[in-house]
Amino acid sequence: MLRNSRLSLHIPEPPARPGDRPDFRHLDLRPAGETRRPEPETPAHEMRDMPYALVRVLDEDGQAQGPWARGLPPETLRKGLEAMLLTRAFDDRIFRIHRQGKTSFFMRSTGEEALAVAPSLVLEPGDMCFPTYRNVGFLMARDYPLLDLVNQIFSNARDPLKGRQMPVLYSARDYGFYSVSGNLGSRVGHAVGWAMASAWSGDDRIALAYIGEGTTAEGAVHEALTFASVYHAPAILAISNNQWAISSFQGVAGGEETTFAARALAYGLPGLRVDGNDFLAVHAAVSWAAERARSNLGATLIEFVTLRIAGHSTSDDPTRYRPDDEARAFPLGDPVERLKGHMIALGIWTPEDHEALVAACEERIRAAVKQGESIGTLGVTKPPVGTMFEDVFKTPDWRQIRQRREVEG
Amino acid sequence: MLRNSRLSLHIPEPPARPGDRPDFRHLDLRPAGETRRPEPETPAHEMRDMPYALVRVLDEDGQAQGPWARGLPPETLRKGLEAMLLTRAFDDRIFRIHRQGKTSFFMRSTGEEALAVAPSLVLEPGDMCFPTYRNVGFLMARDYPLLDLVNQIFSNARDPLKGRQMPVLYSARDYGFYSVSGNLGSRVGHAVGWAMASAWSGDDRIALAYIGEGTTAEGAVHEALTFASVYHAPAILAISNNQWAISSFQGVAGGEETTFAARALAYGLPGLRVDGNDFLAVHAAVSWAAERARSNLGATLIEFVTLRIAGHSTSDDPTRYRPDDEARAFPLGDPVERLKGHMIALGIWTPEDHEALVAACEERIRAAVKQGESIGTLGVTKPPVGTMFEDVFKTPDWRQIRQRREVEG
Amino acid sequence: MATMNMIQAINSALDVMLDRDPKALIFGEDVGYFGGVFRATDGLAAKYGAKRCFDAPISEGGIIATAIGMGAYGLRPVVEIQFADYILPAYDQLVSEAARLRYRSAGDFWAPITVRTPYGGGIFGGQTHSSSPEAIFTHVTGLKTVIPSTPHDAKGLLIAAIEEDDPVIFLEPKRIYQGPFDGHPERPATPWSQHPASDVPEGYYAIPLGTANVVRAGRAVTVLAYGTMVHVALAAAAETGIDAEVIDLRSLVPLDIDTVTASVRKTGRCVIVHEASRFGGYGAELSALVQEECFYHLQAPIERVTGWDTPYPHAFEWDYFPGPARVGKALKRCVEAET
Amino acid sequence: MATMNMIQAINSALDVMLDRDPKALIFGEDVGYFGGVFRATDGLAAKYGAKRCFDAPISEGGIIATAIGMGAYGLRPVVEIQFADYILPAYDQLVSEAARLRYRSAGDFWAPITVRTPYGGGIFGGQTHSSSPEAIFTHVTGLKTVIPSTPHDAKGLLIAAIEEDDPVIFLEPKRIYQGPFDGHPERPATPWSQHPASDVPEGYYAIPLGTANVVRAGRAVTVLAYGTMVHVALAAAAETGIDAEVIDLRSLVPLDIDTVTASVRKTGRCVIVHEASRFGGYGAELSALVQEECFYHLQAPIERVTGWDTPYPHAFEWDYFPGPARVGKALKRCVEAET
Ligand SMILES: Cc1ncc(C[n+]2csc(CCOP(=O)(O)OP(=O)(O)O)c2C)c(N)n1
Ligand SMILES: Cc1ncc(C[n+]2csc(CCOP(=O)(O)OP(=O)(O)O)c2C)c(N)n1
Ligand SMILES: [Mg+2]
Ligand SMILES: [Mg+2]
Repeated sequence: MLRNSRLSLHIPEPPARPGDRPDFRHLDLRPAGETRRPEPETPAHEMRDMPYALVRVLDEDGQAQGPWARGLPPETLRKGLEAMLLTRAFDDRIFRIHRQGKTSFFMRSTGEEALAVAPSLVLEPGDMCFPTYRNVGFLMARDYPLLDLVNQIFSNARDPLKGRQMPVLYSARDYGFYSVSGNLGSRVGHAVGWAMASAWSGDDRIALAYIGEGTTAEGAVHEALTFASVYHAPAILAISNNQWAISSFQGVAGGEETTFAARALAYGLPGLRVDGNDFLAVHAAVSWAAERARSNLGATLIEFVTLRIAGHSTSDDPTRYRPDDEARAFPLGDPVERLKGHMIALGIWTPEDHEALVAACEERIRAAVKQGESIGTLGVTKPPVGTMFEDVFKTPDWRQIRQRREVEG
Repeated sequence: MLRNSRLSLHIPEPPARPGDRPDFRHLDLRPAGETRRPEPETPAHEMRDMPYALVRVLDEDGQAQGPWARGLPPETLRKGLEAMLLTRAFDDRIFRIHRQGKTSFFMRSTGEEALAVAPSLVLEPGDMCFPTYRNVGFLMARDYPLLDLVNQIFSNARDPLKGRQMPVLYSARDYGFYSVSGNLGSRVGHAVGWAMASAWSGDDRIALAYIGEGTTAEGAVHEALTFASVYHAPAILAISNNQWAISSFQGVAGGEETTFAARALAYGLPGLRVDGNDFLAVHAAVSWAAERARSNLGATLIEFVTLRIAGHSTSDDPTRYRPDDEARAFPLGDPVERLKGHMIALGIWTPEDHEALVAACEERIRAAVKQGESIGTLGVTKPPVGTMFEDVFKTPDWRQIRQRREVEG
Repeated sequence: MATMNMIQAINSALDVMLDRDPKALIFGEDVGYFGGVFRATDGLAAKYGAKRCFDAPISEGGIIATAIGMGAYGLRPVVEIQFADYILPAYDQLVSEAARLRYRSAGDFWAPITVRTPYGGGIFGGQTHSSSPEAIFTHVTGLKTVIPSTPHDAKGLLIAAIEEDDPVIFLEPKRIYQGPFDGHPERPATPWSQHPASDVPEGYYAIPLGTANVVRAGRAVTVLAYGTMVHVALAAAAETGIDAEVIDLRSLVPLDIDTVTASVRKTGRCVIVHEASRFGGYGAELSALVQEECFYHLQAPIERVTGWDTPYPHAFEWDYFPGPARVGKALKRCVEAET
Repeated sequence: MATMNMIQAINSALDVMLDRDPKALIFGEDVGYFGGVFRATDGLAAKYGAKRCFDAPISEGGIIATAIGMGAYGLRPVVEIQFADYILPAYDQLVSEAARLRYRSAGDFWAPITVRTPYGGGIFGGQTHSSSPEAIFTHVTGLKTVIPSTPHDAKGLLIAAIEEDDPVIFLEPKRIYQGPFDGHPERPATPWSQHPASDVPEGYYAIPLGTANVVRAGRAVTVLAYGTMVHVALAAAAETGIDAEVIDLRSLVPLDIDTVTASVRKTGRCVIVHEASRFGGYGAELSALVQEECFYHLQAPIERVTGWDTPYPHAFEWDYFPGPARVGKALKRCVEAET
């Protein structure tokens, strides 16, 4: 008989706080190449071990290992590296621009570039990504015009979103990038509905939705997974477990008890746990899930293990709640460095190539920002004021018409 | 390469519709006694097989089998049988009373009596059950006054809920029975919060929440499970998988893809799949989970496999959507008959005892209904009209005061 | 033309739209094989196949989210929420997503969804099957809200709602599914067949959203109502003999402000009737608007006759419901008020 | 007495209540170790331990449900929703559960919870960090809704809210966390320290819910406002030189109807100001009530100055925000209107 007479409440605490040494022992890592790769057509119930494993391809020496190494063409690697570098250059530049008061807000994805960039190269033009605010890499990999990003961030006269959204909450239908919103988790269900609509229509388009590990706690995520499971939606649901949700460590979302990939088991879906800083592993896992989806085998849930290196946003001060050298201590390293190392190991890349590419990316961002600035930073220019009454409905009703008149004077 | 060129949408269909032969092959049954019983202190991750097994104790011959057979005292068996019979007599009587127009609505739990009655005998007085509309057996096992139930159903002048609730939506704090509401799934989180409060307070009280398998799709259920997992709430979350949610078979809630007990794995919780028509298995499983909870080992999720024998409610006509002889074909039988058979096999019960008990239960119900009728059926008597303005707030504000005055004239 | 009750008219609208628009589809709890707990989708799965009309998990948030995603893809989903009381778990989806998608994406994406749901009391549904939540939708910029009061309007308005490229909340007054209800529960129920508005064309027709219907012309006082309360208002006018002009708003958003203000300017008096609880109800907006637009024409205080500021209590159905006696009293007070 | 800004005053109220009531506890997203994204719970976890103030999963519905369960057990939970925009996933819990638990169980159970959440615009938060959702709560029978406009009131009202045995939605106007804001973004920000209401007692005091505050006595017109808009209304009065009586409602439910009606009966004119979008906003109820209670005293149409009927657009912050110019115009129109 175990029973105590008095209960007590368990309140999760992260392994390290400011001043402590970073501690990632809970990650339960495996060497690259160790985790099996079931054939994509394997029934989900024969893969119940997968959420507890870890799909990794790149080893410490930059070599691709094991069954998930699929031999990507050099162009794909180069394109991926470039998009990651572009993302990083963009993040750094806009972060500084924000400090100058030229916009209201910004969020970086530093350290998580691979998990947005690689899937962008896996998905096809007709597919749709349902991103979070931390997935701009997806657009970078698809050559979305940098100037449009900058204009959105400045909410200026040429902002493609007409000044209506906070920075980072992009929308780019033509690039397969669904409207981001500040609300967490509320668009995963749209991804599932969108994917169901594709299947319903007899099309072959698939959806990819992202959420953070903190967001997995939202009821909307469960509802989306339920629909994905019940109707076999051709969708991929990606969880970026970057260890933090603002100041809350992943244990507050349930990460002390099991992996986030194990959420898949609740729905009879395949669940993969993947090294999110390993471009090749991300690419391979998403390709595998995409193949299942396109083969009418339904949805896959993927947890990407990664680290949010930067603060949550420009409003955040991470030194208040976490050790400041986590990035250095993180055992999965940096996705850019790892892909670079692999390409060098393959002999298709040199440190000089890399430096040149970094410089080129920085220059492209600098030029785009400059051009955006000339159009106007926040508050300097903006779309005509009357446009704020448009798109509430397809056709404004008398309220928007009257109010617009009042504003336009 | 698997990939099809065209997708199609999977829309779940039950194995049998009216006119078809009932089909329960999907249940994946195991013989009684076969499933292992881990010690209650076993870490959850060592019990990941349990959601796919089936805890059963009573075999076809009424014998208790295997490690979950715990040798309950005869008084417990007798009490359980009586509460189940009382529930059934009550359900039948009120169902008929509703046909006579004496109340507005009613719901029966026929076939599911064991899963409400046995846990009621496991829980202690300070514990709290967060029931659904199908758990009146819990109150029957605790000798809740039958007249109070009847008065609630008639919304008459002595209705303990003052005429405010539809029939069946009881509340009985002193009996450890939380306020039922029509909304599905929205009180599981209360159970978790209540259990957390007990642990927070250093008390030893635990909570038991019920939902139907259809209700598992609600986001609120996921949120509750997340909190239960994160804070190790001393709670038991019971899913009555009675195969139907009004007209939707359990596949519409995800039951085609995996078991409902497997939801536990998403949260790193232990999950048990239990024969819900086996009084001994229900008792043993809930005792096991209660021991974990009281030992500060947190929450357990239990799926009870059972069958909704009656229609969903008095508003329902199940012949429209399911074969009418499902009850006979259901491989887990009838909980009353099975417990009766066991007691007879044990030699502590006879068919004559049984008949006498059935008659006694019916008589008690008849008497209570008669007494309730003499107080008043729906619309014949009711609490004073002004009371409808009470309990909106602890103290009415000017609106309720003015409006009450207007009504009282 | 056929004689239809409101459920049949709704069923017919759905039938017409499934037939006309290959991108239209229906889903919701129990709407597939079974045809819905109120039978609104009866026969549609059999006629068009499960793909066009199927059961959904019990997950109102999931239903709306799925519909939005499908709408963004290019389909035209019509979903049922089994009772309006149970739409609340989907409130975030409706407000933060459906209502704002077009705006925030600057027209990149939109949500052409229709959400049908039975609402209102009068059926002894207690606090969880009786509520009238229109005000929590009408306040939300980006949602349209429609409430029919007859079979004829139900069909025409539902077709218009489905054709809308904006999200529409279509609230169905379940008390009058089978027949008009004048607020006298003690009298025998009348079926729709005895009411002219049960003459419903079998094919396609649409009643544009934003057009109110003057169901009784009058000079003494304007009554603004919708849903079940239109019939109660008419009964109150008849019983008091007051020459009321009764306006059935039909669409709460967009509101037919011109019809409302023209009438009040004519009568100089206004009574607003709804079943939802009073404080902050849709009637408050109507009152504020009428006051703003017609201040100099008003000869008496605008009155609101509504449900009380309590939940809807099971045993007190007819004490809560704003029946013809209460409406009649307000009409009298209003026409007798001195300027 | 200490000088506090609004965040400090809120922090102080929480501190006082954790100290006084051993059953009080705080949880919410990021409120524990970190002290909240707006720092309202700064230092409380350190002072009282994680048990009294801890982080919750990102699950607003789960937060409210957990709080209700704890409240039913006998604790007194005070939860934070990080932004009012994100309270919507918990709307069902608030409306169907918290607001109705006492009523439906005939007093068996109740939900003594306080839900704090920053709301409103003026901070370039765009459509997901700016909304003013008060009207979706004030319509709900069984919820109380409170909005402070100064540090002093924030502390006294929050203490009263926590002590309530009914659920209270405590909306914090985040634009004025650091200083009063008169609606002139072009002027340098003033800190609270220059405002008398930043004098805040360090210990316990409660301001009873349901008492409005006449922050400026006047005879020409009554202005009804709350939160940030109180300061804007005062600025508009000063700038127009109109002798406005400005009433800070402080508690929307329960509403201090007597103070409101007494003032309007005196001035004969009324302007209602809020930041939420107009249609169906709380201002509609105020307008309806004032009209009902003061019809014969009204000398001009009641005006509403509010946010537009659009989402809150990022770049158009100051076009959307109902600033002193718009309020001033309405005041002029109102006092100049002929009877
Ligand atoms: C519904 C909702 N609740 C709360 C917030 C406030 N919020 C913004 S980001 C964030 C943390 C998200 O963490 P996670 O999901 O792990 O994503 P990450 O930022 O780490 O990428 C929170 C709580 C929000 N935006 N939406
Ligand atoms: C939030 C909500 N959605 C929908 C309903 C309507 N409804 C009442 S019971 C029911 C079926 C519930 O099925 P299940 O959870 O399996 O429980 P069972 O009735 O089988 O015991 C539905 C859909 C409701 N009451 N609440
Ligand atoms: Mg994160
Ligand atoms: Mg069921």
